[in-house]
Amino acid sequence: MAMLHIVNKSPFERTAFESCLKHISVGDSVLMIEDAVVGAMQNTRFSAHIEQALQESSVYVLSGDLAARGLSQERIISGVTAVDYEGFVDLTVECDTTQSWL
Amino acid sequence: MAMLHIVNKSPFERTAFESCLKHISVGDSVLMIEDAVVGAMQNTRFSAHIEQALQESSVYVLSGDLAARGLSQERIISGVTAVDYEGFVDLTVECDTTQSWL
Amino acid sequence: MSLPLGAFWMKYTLMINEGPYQRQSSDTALHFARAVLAKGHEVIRVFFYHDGVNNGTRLSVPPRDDRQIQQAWSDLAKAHSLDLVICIAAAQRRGITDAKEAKRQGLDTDNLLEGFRISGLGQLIEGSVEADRTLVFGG
Amino acid sequence: MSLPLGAFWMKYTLMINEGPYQRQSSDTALHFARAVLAKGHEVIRVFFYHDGVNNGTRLSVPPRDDRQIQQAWSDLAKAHSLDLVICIAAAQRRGITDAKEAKRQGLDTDNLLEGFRISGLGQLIEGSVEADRTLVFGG
Amino acid sequence: MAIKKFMFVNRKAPYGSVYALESLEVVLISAAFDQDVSLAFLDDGVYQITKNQDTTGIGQKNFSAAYKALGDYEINKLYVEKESLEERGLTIADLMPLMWEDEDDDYQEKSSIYLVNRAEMADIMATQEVVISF
Amino acid sequence: MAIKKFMFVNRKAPYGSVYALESLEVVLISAAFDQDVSLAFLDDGVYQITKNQDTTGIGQKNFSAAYKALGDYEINKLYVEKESLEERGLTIADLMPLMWEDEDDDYQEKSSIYLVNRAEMADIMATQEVVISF
Repeated sequence: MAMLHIVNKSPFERTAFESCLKHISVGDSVLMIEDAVVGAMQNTRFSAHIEQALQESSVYVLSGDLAARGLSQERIISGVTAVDYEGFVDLTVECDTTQSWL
Repeated sequence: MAMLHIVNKSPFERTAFESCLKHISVGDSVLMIEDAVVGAMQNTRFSAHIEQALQESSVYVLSGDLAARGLSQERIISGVTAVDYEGFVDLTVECDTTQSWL
Repeated sequence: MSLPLGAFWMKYTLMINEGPYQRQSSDTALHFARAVLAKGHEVIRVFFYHDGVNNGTRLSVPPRDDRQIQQAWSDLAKAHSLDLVICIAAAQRRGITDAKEAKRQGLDTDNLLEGFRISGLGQLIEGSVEADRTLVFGG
Repeated sequence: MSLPLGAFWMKYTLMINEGPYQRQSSDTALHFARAVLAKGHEVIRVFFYHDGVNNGTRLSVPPRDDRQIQQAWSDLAKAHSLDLVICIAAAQRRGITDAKEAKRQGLDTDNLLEGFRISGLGQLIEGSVEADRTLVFGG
Repeated sequence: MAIKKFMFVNRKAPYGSVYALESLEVVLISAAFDQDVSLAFLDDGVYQITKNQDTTGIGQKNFSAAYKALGDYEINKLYVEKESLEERGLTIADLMPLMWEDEDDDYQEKSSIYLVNRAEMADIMATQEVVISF
Repeated sequence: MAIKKFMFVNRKAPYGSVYALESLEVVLISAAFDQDVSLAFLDDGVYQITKNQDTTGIGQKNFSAAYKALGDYEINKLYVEKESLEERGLTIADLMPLMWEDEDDDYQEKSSIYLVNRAEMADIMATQEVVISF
């Protein structure tokens, strides 16, 4: 059973993202959408948390939300994969369940 | 010019409260309302921040919101003053301006 | 209800950025407004912006044992001649409309509650200039 | 638009907890629903809870150069026979009502948009039991 | 109707937003559908089940007593996260006692609350089929 | 009408909520009232004025160009907090250049953006008469 954890809150504004990362199981996936995409960037106060999560899980970011906030895919953390809405749907198919961290 | 800083977000859920405390000037006042009242309690992950703020500013908590969440005034940080809505109004009279940290 | 010695009458403008029930902002603003009035101060304007415009619907029917937030604003406005202003741009996006606006937009009905009026953002700036204190209640 | 080899058709129930415009949840859910349908999966129910019920008003008139969120849901429902359910308890608090409910409550008008229906929370549980995937979009 | 493992995840304080109340309403409805229901209380969600809630000062309805009814509907798996309590200066003694009667064990009263650590909470989440969060 | 020192405080990212857009609308209106207007961008508010925003993927209107119009309305005090940028891995080079023409100085183009540290931001806040935050 793999779970897709969906985060939509900025890790700089809320603790939801950090709480999510403390509750993922090995093999789970994490997808950043909406304001959470700012967490995908390199060299931030939060990036070490993502780098650690990448060791035992897959991490994705919704490309449209990233672009909207003026953030370039070239500057996301190595290992984080950008997906579009169809990729988002595929992730929900591949994982058995989803949990939104609101 | 003294400012009343009004915080309505839990310091465990959002960073707004911490950001507020980093932007207060000597002699300002801070009032916790709504979900922010949980920040008034002793022995939490956040209480050291309040204790530090008390050194140069006054800190208040809205009593009705505290009671609603099952929190006793006996367990709030020493130096934090509980006020009701009329006390809230008095604070806005005593301070020259207000800023809400949403 | 008279002011304590040394205090003086204050004029307040309040801004409310969240709808009723979802977040506590509107409740808190109501309690605050009542306390302001009880102390003899004046509320010169309440400006409803963002989802705050949803406080102005007359179509809500909350459970009887719950508070009636929209009606409470309307009642307070009536009792104290408050000026409750709904931001027109925010209201248009969210589906709050008075009879005049509904007609202008070709809508088949309206839903604004008595005691509220629809106007522009200038009312917020003007209210803040005229008031001694401006407070923001938001989510 | 056919499914890749090895994939299979999925049934989705979506839950939306925020109103249009204020937060992005409803936008994201719309894009997600369209992508689900484009890939040939099925959306068996969209359940609007909390402020999400505000997606079901027909009285919104957003600026022409902005997106029309409420209408977009209605259009998507029409094109794909989606079942858009508004939670009755949440709707009552917030002032969203259909003609039948309005009559029952003694309201002078209604504001539900075509393509939505009002029902109870059981629809969410039932939808989640029947679906292969349940997703929550919230604020 | 199929029976699924439902988890309702509560992460927000009550009264500041409507999520706690409307979550409880969904949970109560779910009982009527005979599903396998668990509740998680973590982060600020632990404030939802504190003792002695008194809402007279804010004019909202105190709905905390309704959690006590969950046991009667056979909803008796309430997982509370230890770390969340500790960070907030709370202990299990600050929470309402929430009980259920085990009819297979001579109607003995048992606690519905399971205090779990973060790793255990993650494990419980991982076994769910539907996760509804507020 | 009296002239007051207004500060509009922007602390949230754009598009995830409507606050950035509706704040900008208030700011533009305030220009018509000849007030002494400042804007603060701190915390996630700094994302409101990043370069190269492209909203085609999310279907929302890209309103970032409207910040460039502020200078034409004599709104030219935009305070951006240094620490907020740094924590987010951003520098001033990631922000749009926002300019105004100084008619008292031969219409020279000058930057409206003032990069300030946290202590300076607190000092600027302390001098305001009306603070409207989103």
